[in-house]
Order: sequence, then structure tokens, then C-alpha cells
Amino acid sequence: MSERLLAEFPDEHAIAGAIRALRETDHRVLDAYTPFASHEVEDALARRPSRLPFAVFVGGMCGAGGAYFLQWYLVAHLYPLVVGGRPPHFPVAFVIITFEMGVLFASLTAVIATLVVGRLVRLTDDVQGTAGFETATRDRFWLAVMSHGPGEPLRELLGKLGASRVETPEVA
Amino acid sequence: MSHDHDHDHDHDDHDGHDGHDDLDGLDRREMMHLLAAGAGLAGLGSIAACMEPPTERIQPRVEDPPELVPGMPLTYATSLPLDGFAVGVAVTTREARPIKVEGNPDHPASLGATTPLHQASVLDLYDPHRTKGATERGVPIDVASLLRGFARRERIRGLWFVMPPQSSPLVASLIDRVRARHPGARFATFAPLDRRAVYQGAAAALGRPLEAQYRFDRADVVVSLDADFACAMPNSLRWAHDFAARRRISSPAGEMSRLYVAEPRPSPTGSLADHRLAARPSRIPAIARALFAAVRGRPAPTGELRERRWINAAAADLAAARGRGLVVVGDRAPAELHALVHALNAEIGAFGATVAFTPPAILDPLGDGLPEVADAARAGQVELLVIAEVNPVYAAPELAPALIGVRDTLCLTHEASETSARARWTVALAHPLEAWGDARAYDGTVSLIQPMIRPLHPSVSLAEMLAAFAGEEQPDAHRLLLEQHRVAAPDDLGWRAALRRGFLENTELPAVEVTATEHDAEPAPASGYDLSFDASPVYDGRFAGNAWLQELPRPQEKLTWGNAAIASPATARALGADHGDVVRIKRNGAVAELPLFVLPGHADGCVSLELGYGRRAGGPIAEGVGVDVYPLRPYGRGFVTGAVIARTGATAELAVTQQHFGQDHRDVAPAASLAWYRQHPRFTDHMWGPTATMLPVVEMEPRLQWAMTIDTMLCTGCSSCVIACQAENNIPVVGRRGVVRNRVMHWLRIDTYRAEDEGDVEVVNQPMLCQHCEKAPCEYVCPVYATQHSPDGLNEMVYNRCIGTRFCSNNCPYKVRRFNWFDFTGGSRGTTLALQHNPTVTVRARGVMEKCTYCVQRIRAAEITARVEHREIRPGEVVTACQQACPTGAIKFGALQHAGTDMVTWREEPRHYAVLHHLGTRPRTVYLAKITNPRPEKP
Amino acid sequence: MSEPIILGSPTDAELGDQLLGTAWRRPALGEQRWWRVAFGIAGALTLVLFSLITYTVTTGIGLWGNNIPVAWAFGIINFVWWIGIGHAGTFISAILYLFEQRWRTSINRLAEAMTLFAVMQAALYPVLHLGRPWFAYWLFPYPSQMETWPQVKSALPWDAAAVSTYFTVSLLFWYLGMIPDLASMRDHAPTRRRRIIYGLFALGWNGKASTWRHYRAAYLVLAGLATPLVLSVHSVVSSDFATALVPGWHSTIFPPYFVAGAIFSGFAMVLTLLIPVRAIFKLHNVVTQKHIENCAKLTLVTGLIVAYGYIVEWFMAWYSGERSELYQAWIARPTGPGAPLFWLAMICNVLVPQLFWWKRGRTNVYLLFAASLLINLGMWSERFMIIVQSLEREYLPSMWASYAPTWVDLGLFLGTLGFFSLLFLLFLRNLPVVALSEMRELRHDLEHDAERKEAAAHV
Amino acid sequence: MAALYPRWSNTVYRLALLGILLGAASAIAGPMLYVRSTYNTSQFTPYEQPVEFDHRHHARDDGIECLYCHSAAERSSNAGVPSTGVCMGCHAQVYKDSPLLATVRQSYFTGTPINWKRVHDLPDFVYFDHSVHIARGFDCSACHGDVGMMARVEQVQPLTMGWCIDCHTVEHTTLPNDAWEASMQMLITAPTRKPEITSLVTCTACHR
Repeated sequence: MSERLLAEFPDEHAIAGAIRALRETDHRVLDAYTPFASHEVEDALARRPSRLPFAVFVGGMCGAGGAYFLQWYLVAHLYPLVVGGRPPHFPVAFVIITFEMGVLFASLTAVIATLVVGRLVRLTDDVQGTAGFETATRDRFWLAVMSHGPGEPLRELLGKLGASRVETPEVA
Repeated sequence: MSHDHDHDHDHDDHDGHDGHDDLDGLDRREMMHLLAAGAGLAGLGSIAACMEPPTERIQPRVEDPPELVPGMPLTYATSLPLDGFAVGVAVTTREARPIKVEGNPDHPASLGATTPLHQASVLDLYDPHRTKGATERGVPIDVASLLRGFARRERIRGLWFVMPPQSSPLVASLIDRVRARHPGARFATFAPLDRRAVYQGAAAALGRPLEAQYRFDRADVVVSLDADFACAMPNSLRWAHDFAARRRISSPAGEMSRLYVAEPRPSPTGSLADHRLAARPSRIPAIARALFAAVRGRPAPTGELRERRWINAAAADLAAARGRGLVVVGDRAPAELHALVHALNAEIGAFGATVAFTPPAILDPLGDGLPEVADAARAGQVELLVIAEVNPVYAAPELAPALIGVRDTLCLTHEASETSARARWTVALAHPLEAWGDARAYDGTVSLIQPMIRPLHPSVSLAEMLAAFAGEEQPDAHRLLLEQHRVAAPDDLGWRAALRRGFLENTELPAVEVTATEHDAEPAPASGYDLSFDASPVYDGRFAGNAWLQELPRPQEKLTWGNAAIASPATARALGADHGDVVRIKRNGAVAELPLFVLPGHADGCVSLELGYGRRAGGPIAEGVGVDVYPLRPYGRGFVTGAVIARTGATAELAVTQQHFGQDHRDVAPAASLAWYRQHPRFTDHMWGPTATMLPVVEMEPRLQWAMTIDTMLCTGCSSCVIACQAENNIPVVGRRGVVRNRVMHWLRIDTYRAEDEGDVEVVNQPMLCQHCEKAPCEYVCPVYATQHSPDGLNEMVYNRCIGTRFCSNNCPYKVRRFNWFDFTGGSRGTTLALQHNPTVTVRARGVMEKCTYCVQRIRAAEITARVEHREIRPGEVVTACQQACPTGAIKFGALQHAGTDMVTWREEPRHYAVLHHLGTRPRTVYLAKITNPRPEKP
Repeated sequence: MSEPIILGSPTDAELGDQLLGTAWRRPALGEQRWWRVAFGIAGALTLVLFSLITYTVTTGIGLWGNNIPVAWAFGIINFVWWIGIGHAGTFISAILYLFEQRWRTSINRLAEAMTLFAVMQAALYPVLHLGRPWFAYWLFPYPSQMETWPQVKSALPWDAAAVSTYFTVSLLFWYLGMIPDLASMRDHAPTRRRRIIYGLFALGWNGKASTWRHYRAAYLVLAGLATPLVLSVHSVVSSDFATALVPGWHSTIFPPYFVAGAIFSGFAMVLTLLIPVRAIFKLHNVVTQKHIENCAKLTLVTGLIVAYGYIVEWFMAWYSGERSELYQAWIARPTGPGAPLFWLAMICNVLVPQLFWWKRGRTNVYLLFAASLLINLGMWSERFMIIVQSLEREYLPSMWASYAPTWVDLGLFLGTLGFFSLLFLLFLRNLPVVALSEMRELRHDLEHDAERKEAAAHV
Repeated sequence: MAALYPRWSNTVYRLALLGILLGAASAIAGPMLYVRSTYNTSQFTPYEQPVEFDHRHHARDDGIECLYCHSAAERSSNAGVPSTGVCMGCHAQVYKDSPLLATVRQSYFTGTPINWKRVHDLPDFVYFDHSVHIARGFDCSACHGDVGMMARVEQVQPLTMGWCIDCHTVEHTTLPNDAWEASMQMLITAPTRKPEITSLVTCTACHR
């Protein structure tokens, strides 16, 4: 039966080496927990780059398109009042609000996507309660690994790879 | 959801009438109250507005008079007398209450025009501070019983009446009946701006007191000696119309009349003058004598160069235009000067051509005056003194002690006055709009006065008071009027036609053949400073309680709410004082301290003072505004000499609506002489014609395109259009502090531009109102469509949509948009003032922009009537309030498609121009440049 | 490498204790005398602000000094001034991030907080200066049963869209950047009560690598979006004047001139706030001399652009041949009513920044603090010059008038200063002043650079 | 260290955030709904009048023309409510002493007007003109509903600006002067809004 373990590493290089080493074995590296966005760990995990910018582009275009349509529909179609001798449909004047709404919806999409994809709208999760895990937001680097077989051999392997501490995650 | 103020706005101390503007009047109590409410209000604000609005009520009449359709205006003809002379007016009423006074087009003294006093009279009718009913020593008593008491008394000894000059046939017959009942009763007339000298002069020169009927439409050359005939004389409306008819030219080839004016203070007539001489009032007799001599061929030796040149030029023109010249002299001139001018007019052949003489419309013009009453009072002969409509304690301080001595005084007054405060009995005077009566116009036409509304408060007219003394227990002016004009019954067809017309036909007084005898007027010794006394916007003080007139900017000074010592820059330098410094004026023991108002074009060595201010009674609007200058004025004198003026070191704030009078090389109001205009007919072409624009042409539904044309050549600056606009469109008053802070609400203002070249001041009056631009800069900046363009070319202002960003006012280059800084109209809600509001125009709330709408309510009413009658709008059917009031007809309004109307023909004249044309706003209001007609070689 | 941007080489733990410690150091801010005095003054001014707002809303704009023709005065001056100050924060955190100016890391949160609080003061005025502020919602296209909509050819709905977008994006960018730090505070705050509160805002962050990946992508995208946004917002604010017809307003230099002026007065406010905060919390090791010098240099650059803006205004006024423009720029402003404020603007905006050509000028902290206050005073009087003086001397000489503020105007302006300080003091007390996770990342990057440099040196 | 938050706190947290969002949304949507509800437009609330006047009896049974009592509608902006004299025109003879008409008689002989409650109340800044609508052939029922069926008059149409605009922007010719259905039919079958500013839709048509 497979078991999930959490290993604490003193610094970036240690955890990066451990990740590369573990990838050769058939243990599954679930995720790393780092106090800051470390490039080394990211390269080591070698996951697909985030597709968030694409979502943001789509959100931005919807915002801009929707804003332009709304302005045209209200000002040029429903009640086409003439002001200052300008024709009711006056694209030059619609550009600014279109741009602003494009930026607004793009930003909202970015933040909401981050919260959703990062599953951030929560107070706690499965690893939060593990003993000593608070150092993950201080100076230590934690690694979550799913053992292939029983947990024991993985525990020693992690020790050898430089883990200063290995814990089993507490389901609070 | 609209947020209307649920808590009434009058929680602070003063009367809301003049707008809520006492910034430093904030007391601690109010501050704490607001602090406490502060946190709650933000949340409650929206919820408070959701409470169910109270259901409105409808109260139909019990019995429907056939002619009264709810919602339809009705216009009745009546007349408004002033010091004896009546002007026919047509009053618009809604739901049986008068809301707007307009001129009666058929009446000879009006021809459709009105003066500011006529326009503002409707506000006096609804003044909440009017006296109501009768009081005896302050204790309210019943009016009818008081009158019955006097009616029963016979042969009262020492009965004196003091009243303004009368021309009414009804009053004449009542006076005879009172004399019959009380032998020895004496009737004296008193008017602060007295015209006795006119009749004394006529008596001296022509044998008997006669009235001069001038024909300005036949006069090619007019010389005015301190006579503001276009604005401030009894028949000014008619004279302004006639003068304009002769003056206006429709092409460079036209023939203009020429106007010479010699006057101390720049006046509306003076602003049209081709040659204007700033002359001290004491110099006017000398100038007249020199002119008389020059006309007879002996050029004048006296006076300095400018005066001599002016006299020789005038004399030359008068001699050349024999039979088509006219010399006019102001009412306040001394009697000998009047006599001399009659002789002068005879000399230049004006008699029978440009001037005719008729018996005066005024009854017994040289009869008893106030001095006779004072002498009798001192001699103890006055038992019962009846003072009607006049205020001698205020307006004749010299004679007041004698009058106050009388034991029994009855005062018939419109509002609590200085005189009524000391009278034993005070009776409310009926306003002309709520009383029956008659009066003669200047030319003698008997004009009828009929009530527009049942009297608001128990009040009595002068005729009814006289009838009481004549023995009538229940005096009824209507019955008396019918008897006077021998009308069988009220529904007599002839009488109804007369009432509908407003006057009795061909009752004008016949002309009399006269010859003038020679007279000489020796000039008064000029020592110290001259003081000349003028009528003010509140006339002689009787209209001081009228907020519209108090806030009406004076034609040349643009001063409001109070008076000032007006002097020339040279006099100010001589006094070492500057604009706004308070000066002390002393003469024969009388002292007055007023701020100095420096006015270019004013005569040197002379100070102009305006009567009617510094009232000590008359309601909150009148009291304490300006300084009372009557003490400086000996009884009945138009001007005095020998005054001593000194700086006091203090300064005072002058509430003016225009502070800069130069054009700063911007060609805003072009003017030219006739000769120059003939050489360069297209001199305003750079301010006309289409302007380049990147904007595509916007097509809208084809409808009549409204536009306006104003001829600045005819505008005297008299400002009756400003008050007409205020009366028609419910424009509020902001009070003195509001004017000082540039928050005046008038939708139409008269911009006056002055140019000084070697001593002469050229003046252009330019009525400035919303131009209704086709490419309006105010429209595209409004964030909520509160202002936009209609298919018929109007720049529309929607008050209920405006949120008050005020960007439109910033972006309007003409600055014609006004803002409701406070709740200016809240004070009138619930008082009789609200009755004056025009129901077809929204009464604006706080925080909303407003501007001239070309009287859109009149345009839409005409549109609706035309649509209901399945026809097009007729040319000239829509008349704006300002166009209607203008005496010289300078404002023309109409549709561009109506080719035949004046508005369109005037537009094509070569001297047409648009103000700020280069900005590309394409205004619909087009102006015509001012043309003057100086002598070819400048004298 | 010129001066280092982090002094000493603190470990992650030391950085954490120092930078998070600002929120719970002993003695706590609350007990210190200067804090209580500052908080008292700021609280009083905030109370003055809200009572004057109520007084103005219930009584009318007439309480202010505005009149016709000067229909806009303190209301719009303060709006443009505050929103101008707000732009430096986004400039530092977004634009300098894109230019990989690593020194921006330690001051970006403080600047961004200043932006948010400044925009809150600014957003107050477009509603408060309305004649009928309870209908301000008509500026937004809600489904109205009156079937009437906002008029989008006017610059004011653009303002409404721009300012609300700017506030939202700044708030998101600031909050997103703070989530990792809030997580650190949730884990290391001294008392359980504080840790629960921080936990509420930390959204359960625990530094998962996959989340970091999306986080960094989102942060980069937001920085990318905020850059054109900050340039567009003040261009839109300048379009309030540039699209108008008033002489002195309608010139094409306004958008760049206003944006430069905004960043110029923004950096001045950053300096005004940074210097005292650095001294109080002893952040000299992370906010080094180089940061202060860079802020001074950027202030100088943007100051010169503002000076260029003035020159173009004068030249265009003469070059246009339009009498009213010439009179406005050459006669009305230097000699007309309000001329002292014109000269104050010229001195403070053009002469004062020239001090920063000299190193001594850029490093003397007291001189910088004084210069920053003067610059903001100058920028306020520049807005006065543009708005009020232009309206006082317009096209028709008959409507020339002058303006004078009332005590309500001054009270409201001081009130906004108080409310801004109140918010800033609360920020200093409860939230990490410097972005901790970004500083750690910066420290590690600097180490990698050092190692790579050594490796290159040995080869 | 013990877990700071129990597991269930996540769901509570998400519900709280959702509550805040919904609260904000309802703060915006709430007034919009209220404005369209009959509380605000005061529709379908029969007003209790000082005199129990029953239109069903007068208008439908006796077939009295609307314009007989509301005679001003053809010539003026204001339709006008009949004066007591108009009532007494018939009721001097018919039902001379009916108790229901006590108020009318008392008003007629003492000269005090009857204090009716206004049912169709437009805001003061709106200038509606009856005469031009009648001239265009509109029947009273188009806006007032079928008064002939009402015991007490109530407001049927919302009389909101949107409602007026829907009619004013539709391209229509003069209407045949028939009953309620035709005018309502015209509204339903009308082609879509004609996007052009005509004299009917420009603001000073109704706001002056």
C-alpha cells in the first residue's frame, strides 16, 4: 500500500537534488512547499508552464468586446441622442472605456484563476497540520512524496538525500 | 429613485427668500446637529427617500366659469400706473392667478414693451411682507368698519390728502365729491422724482402748464440735455420704440438719425449717443444757453474745448435739420431751463413737427405739494392727514418732522413703511393687479385697470378710500368705475370691448397751438462737488422690497443690492480714493457714507447718488440695503452743488455682476461708425460663415430650426429683458452675498464693453444668453445626457437628469450656464411667492444647472397647439419673453424656415456676426454690429 | 556593481523576523508616544472630513468657494492631486518589475499601499463635488427603467471607469503580492488571536510549488496590465481638461504632461513616507542608500518632463495666435489673480528637483524629505494654476472673475490628508511594510549571481 | 503545532465569502426591483375617494363619454376633474336625496370643493399633454386602462419613463379611435425601436 510522506530540507540545493533523485525512482513526487518562488525547485519539478496568461487574454478580450458592444447598444441604438453635433455612434470616444474594461476583466480573471487553480479559497488543507510544517513559510523547504510500496524504504532514502526531518501529514 | 429633501430647509434663522447663503451664519448648534446626523445620514439617505410620497390631491372648482379651462393660460389687458402715468399691459394668468406681465401691443404708451418695474410688479403682488388689513396704533382692526367710520363723518375740519400725482378721471370726480362733503379739504401731491419743474417751465414759456409729446420717429437730430428719454422718463417705452424705428438701418446705404447727449452719469440713452458730453448737472443750463446762441449763429465762447466742440457740432446739425431736429431736457432740470429749451425748440422749427403740446394728463399739476402740507401742519391747521401710496417720512426728511406732528394720520400703504410706522391708522393698499380703476397714459389715453385675482388680503384702493371720505359706506371701485364711465351694466358690449382692449379709444388729449417766449437760465454757481440724484432700479424706494429689482444689475455699473457714490476716475483721483473706498458726503449739515464706484465716462467734479436705499422699514429685503441719500437732497431738487466729499478710510464690498469691461483685443462686440461701415460693409466677415470641422454632419428629423437675432445697435442696456426672463422662467434670487460670490442666476445678462479713446467712452451693450450652438461644447461633456440637442435646433437642459458636475458650465465659452449652489427656491415653497411660479417651467432644485432655453415651454405649447389644430406653426407665433419686453425691439426670435420674419432678414445684413465665431461652436444667436453716426469730421 | 541593495547577507529566518517583526515588535507601535499623537491627529482630521462631507451633501456645494465661471476648484484640484500621488506606487511595483529593476522589491508594497489610500481620497471627490451626489450612480450603465444611459463621449464616465478599474487592479495586485507574507504571519505571529486573523486573509497559502507557478504567472500578467493602466488613468484624468474648450486646457501635451506630473508627485510622496518609515523600523539594510538615490533620480527625470510640459504650454499659447490662449499663459497666470500659486508651482516643480543633480542632494535624507514636501506643494499649486486660473480668465472678458476658497474647502482638504495618514498608520501597524517573500527571492537571486560571477572569475 | 483551523472552517469560510458577494449584488439589484414593483409605481391600488364614484355605473352602464366630465382633455394639457356643478347637473334631479351623494350636495351648497385623491400622478418635472395625445387619436384606455370596468379608479400602466419611451420611439400612424385593445395591440405588434431622435423622443418633449 502506498504512503504519503513529508520531508523537510534545509536549503534549495538539497531539495532540488532530492527531487531529481526521486524522479529516477518510481516514488511519485507530489509537490514541494517553498517559502519563496525558487527557480531551482521549479526547474527540478519540470512541470508544464502555467496557462493562466491565456485565460487572462480571453478574459480581457471579453471585457473589451463587451464594453464596446454595451456602449454602442446603449448610446447609439437604444436612445441615440445627439450631443455637440457628434454622431451618436462615435468609435473614437468608445475606445477609452473599452480599454479600461479590458484591463479590469483581464485582472479579475488573473486573480480569480490563481485562486481557483491554486485552490486558495480555504483556511487550511491536508498538510497544514503536520508537525513543524510552519517552517515551510520561514526558511525550510518541504517535499511531499507518495511512496511506491511501504513507507519505510522511502523514509531512509529521503534521510540519505539530506532531509532533515520526515513526517507523515496530519489530516487535521 | 429621486431623493427629495424630507426635512424642511428653514431650520436656520433667516428667511429663505434670498437663498441659503450665510456661510458664516453657521452656529454651533447646527454644527453639532450635523455631526450627530453625519454617520447616520450616509446610510439613511437612500432609505429615507423610499418612504411613500404623500398622495397629491385634486380640488376642482365648485362652479366652472366657462372661460376657465384648467391648464390653459388666459391673458387679460390692464394698466400699471406710476406717479400718474399709466402703461397698458397684458397679464397672463393661470388658474385665475396672474403669473406674467407683458406689454399691451395696442396701448400707445407700451406697443408691447414693458419696463423692469412692470415686469417685477407681479412679485410685489405676492410679497409675503405686504401689509394685510388695517391697524390702529398697531392693533389690527376691521377695514370695512374703519371706512364706514370715516364715511359717516361730515365736514371734517383740517382734512388733508397727500397722494402721488393722479391722472385718473375716477379719482378726479371722487376728489370733487370729497371737497363737496368736507369743505376746506385740501389735496396735495407728492412724488420724490417730482415733475413740477416741467410744468412750471411750460407755464413760463408757453403760457400754461402743457405736456410735450415728442415724435422721435420724425427727428433726424436729437439733442438730449441730461434726459434719459429711452429708459427713465414717463413715456420712455414709446419714445424708445420711435427713436429705434428712425435710428435702425438695414443696409450700409441706410440713413441714421444722430443723437447728441450731455449728461453727468452714463445712462442707457447715453450708451447709444453718437456724441456724448460728460457734463456736470450745474453746467447743463450754461450748455443750453450756449447751444441756443450757437443755433442763432453766435458760436459759444464759454467752457473748455470739448464742451465747445460738442455745442458747435450740435448747433450745426440742428440748424441744418430745421424742422427735423429736437432738443429734449431731463425732468429734473430747473424750470427756467425747461422754458429755455421750449424756446430753443421753437427756434429750430420743432414745434408742430417733432414736438406737440397737449394739456397734461396729470390733474392740477401745479397744485398743493408737500411744502404746503408741512406749512399747514406747522400752523396746526391739519386735523386729519390721509397719506396714500407715498412715504414722505422717508422720502422728504426735511418736511417729515412737521408731518409727524399731526395727531391723526391715516396711511394707505403697500408695505410697512417709515410713514405707516408713525400713522395712527394703517390700511393695506390694493395692488393694481387686484383692483379696479383707471388712469391716463402720458398722451392722455384713458387706460383701464382690472383685477387679475380676488385681493389676496383685505385691502383698499385709493379710489375706494376717497369714496369712503365722499360718504360711501361700502365703497366698491368696480361700481364707481362703471358710474364714472356712464356704463349701464357690467356686460355692456362697448364696455367689455374696452376692457378687452385695455383702454378707451381716442381719448388722448388734443394738441394745442402755442408759441414760446424767450427765457434765460443763469447757471448755478459751481462750488465744491455736484450731487445729482437719479432713480434706481427700485425707482424712488417704493420697490425696495422687490428682490428681483434689488438684484437687477444697473445698465452701466452692473451693481446690485445697494447704491454707491458713482464718480469719474478723475474725481476719484482728486479725492485720493479708489473703487470700493467708503467716502463721506457732507452738505448743509446732512451726511451720508457710501462706497465710491469709479465709472469711466462719468462727468468730473460730480457724484451721482441713487434714491431708494437705506430703508428703515419695508420688510427684510428692503431694510438695511444700501445708504439713504434723501437727507442730502433738499425737497424736490434734481441736483445740488457745493457738497464736500472726503475719504473715510473704510472699504466696502460692491456686489457687481460684471467686473471687466474691456474687450482685450478679442473683437467680442464689434462697433463701427456709419461712414466706416459704408466703406467696409463686410467688416464682420471674419466672424461669420461656416467653420472647418472634422466632425461628420449629423442628420436629424427635419423640423423648424429656432434661432435668434439681436441688433446691438438698438440695445440701450435697460435690462427689462433680464427681468422678463426671470419672471417667465421662475429664476430664483441669490441675495447680496450670492452676487458678491459670482453666483447670479439670471439666464440673460447684458455684457457692456467700453472702449476709451482720448476721453470719449464708446459703449456696446450685448445681451448674452445661451447661443444654442449647433456644435455645443456643453453637450458632449455632460456625463448623463442632462443636456443635448433637439431636432429643432435647441440645446436642451433637462433639470431632473442633471447631477451637477458643472463641466458644461466650464466648457461653455459664453459662460451662460447657471448653477443652483443652494436650495434657492425652497424658501418660496408654501408662501404666496409660489403662486407667481410659471407652472409650465420646472422649478429647479438644489445642485442643478440651468440656462436660457429660448422659452422652450412657449415653443412646445405652440407646437402642441399647431399639432392639435393640424397646421404648421405660423411665422412669429412663438415670441420669447425677452423679445416681448424689449422697448426698442432689438431681439428677434423665430424659425430659420420662416423667411419673411425680421429674425431671418436681419440675419442676412452685412454687419452680422457670431460671438466667438472662431471656436466653431456655430451659435444660433446672431448679433448685428453696433453702428454709430458721428459727424464725418470728429468735432 | 554599484552600492548593494541588501546590506549584510541576512538568512531567510533573519529576514523573516525583521520584516514581519514590524507588525508585532516590542514595544508595540501602539504604546509609542509619536504613534498615539499621530493617530490622534489623523483620527480628528478624519472626523472633520466626514462631518464636512455631511454638511456639504445636506446643504449644497455653495458652501465651497466655487462660482461661475470657476465652477471647479478645490474639489477637482484635490482629485487630480491625490490620483497623481497614487500613480507612483503602481509605477514602482509594476513598471519597474517589468524592467527588472530589482531594487524596487523592498519599497513596492509601501508604495502600492500609498497608491490605494491616495486613490481612496481621490475617488471621494468626483462624487462629493456633484450638485446631487445621490444620483452619482447614473454614471454607470445599470439597467435603468428610465432607459437613459451615461453619455460616453464625456470625459467623466471615462474617469469613473478608469479610477474604479485602477483602484480594483491596484488592490488585487497589492493583495496578491501580500498573500505569501500573510501566510508567514499566520504561521509565526506571537499570539493565536493574531494568527487566526492573518489566517483569514492568507487564503490557506502554504507555498505549494504548483501554486507558486500560477502565482508568478499571475503576478507578471498583473504587472503587465497595470503598466498601460497607470498611463491610461492619468491620461483620462487629463482628458477632463484636454477635451474641453477652456483656454489653457485644450492642448495635446496634457496626457504625457499629466502622467509625468503624476509620477513626479507620486515619487515625492514615496520619499516623504519612505524616509520616516525607514528610520522608525530601521530598515536601512533593505532600503539602502541606493533606493533613496534611485527615487531621487526618477523624481528628477519626471520633474524635467513636467518642466518640458510647462514650456510647451507657453510656446503653444504663443504659437496658436489665439489671443485668449496667449493672455492666459503669458498674462493671466503670472500676473493675474492666484499668481503667487503660479510662481510657487514654478519654483517647487522646476527648481527644487535640480538639487538632485548632485550626489549630496540625492543622499542627504533631511534635504530629500523637505524637497519631497515642496514638490507635492508645487504639484498641488500647478493643478490650481491649470484649473482655477484658466477658468478665471476665459474667452469673454465680461465673465472674468476670481476665486477664493472657503473654510469648508480647506477643512475637506486637510480632512483627506488626515484620513490618508490614518489608513497609512493602520497599514504600518498591522501589515508587513516590506514584501518578505520577494525579498527572500531577491536574496537568493543575488547569491546565485555572486556564485556565477565567482565561477566565471575562476574559469 | 495543532492545526490553526478545523477542517469544517473551509466550508464556513467559503459560505461567508459567498454571502458577502450576494449581499453586494442584492444591494445593487434590490433598488432596481423595488423601482419596478407596484409599491413604487403605485399601480393596482384602488384609492378610497371622498365620494364613492363608480365609473362602471357611469361610463359603462350609462355610456357617458369620458370627455363629458373630463372636458379639458381635448383642449388643455390637464384633463381636469369635473366640478361639483357638473355632478349636480344630473344629480339635482336623479337620486336627489341619495345618502351617497351627501358630500356632493354639501360641497355644492357650501361652495367647498371635493378633495379628490390623484390616482395617476406623474412627477412635477414631467409635462404630459392630454390634448395632443387625443388629437393623435389615442383612446383614454391606452394609458388609463379600461376605467369602465373599475369600481374605484386605479392605475393600470406603470407610467414610468421607460414605458412612455417604448411608445414614443415606435413608428406609428394616427390611431383609429377605438377601445383599449387596439392601442395595446399597436404596442405589441409594433416593429422594433426606430433608432432616431424625433420630436417625440427629444427631452424637452416632456421635460421643460
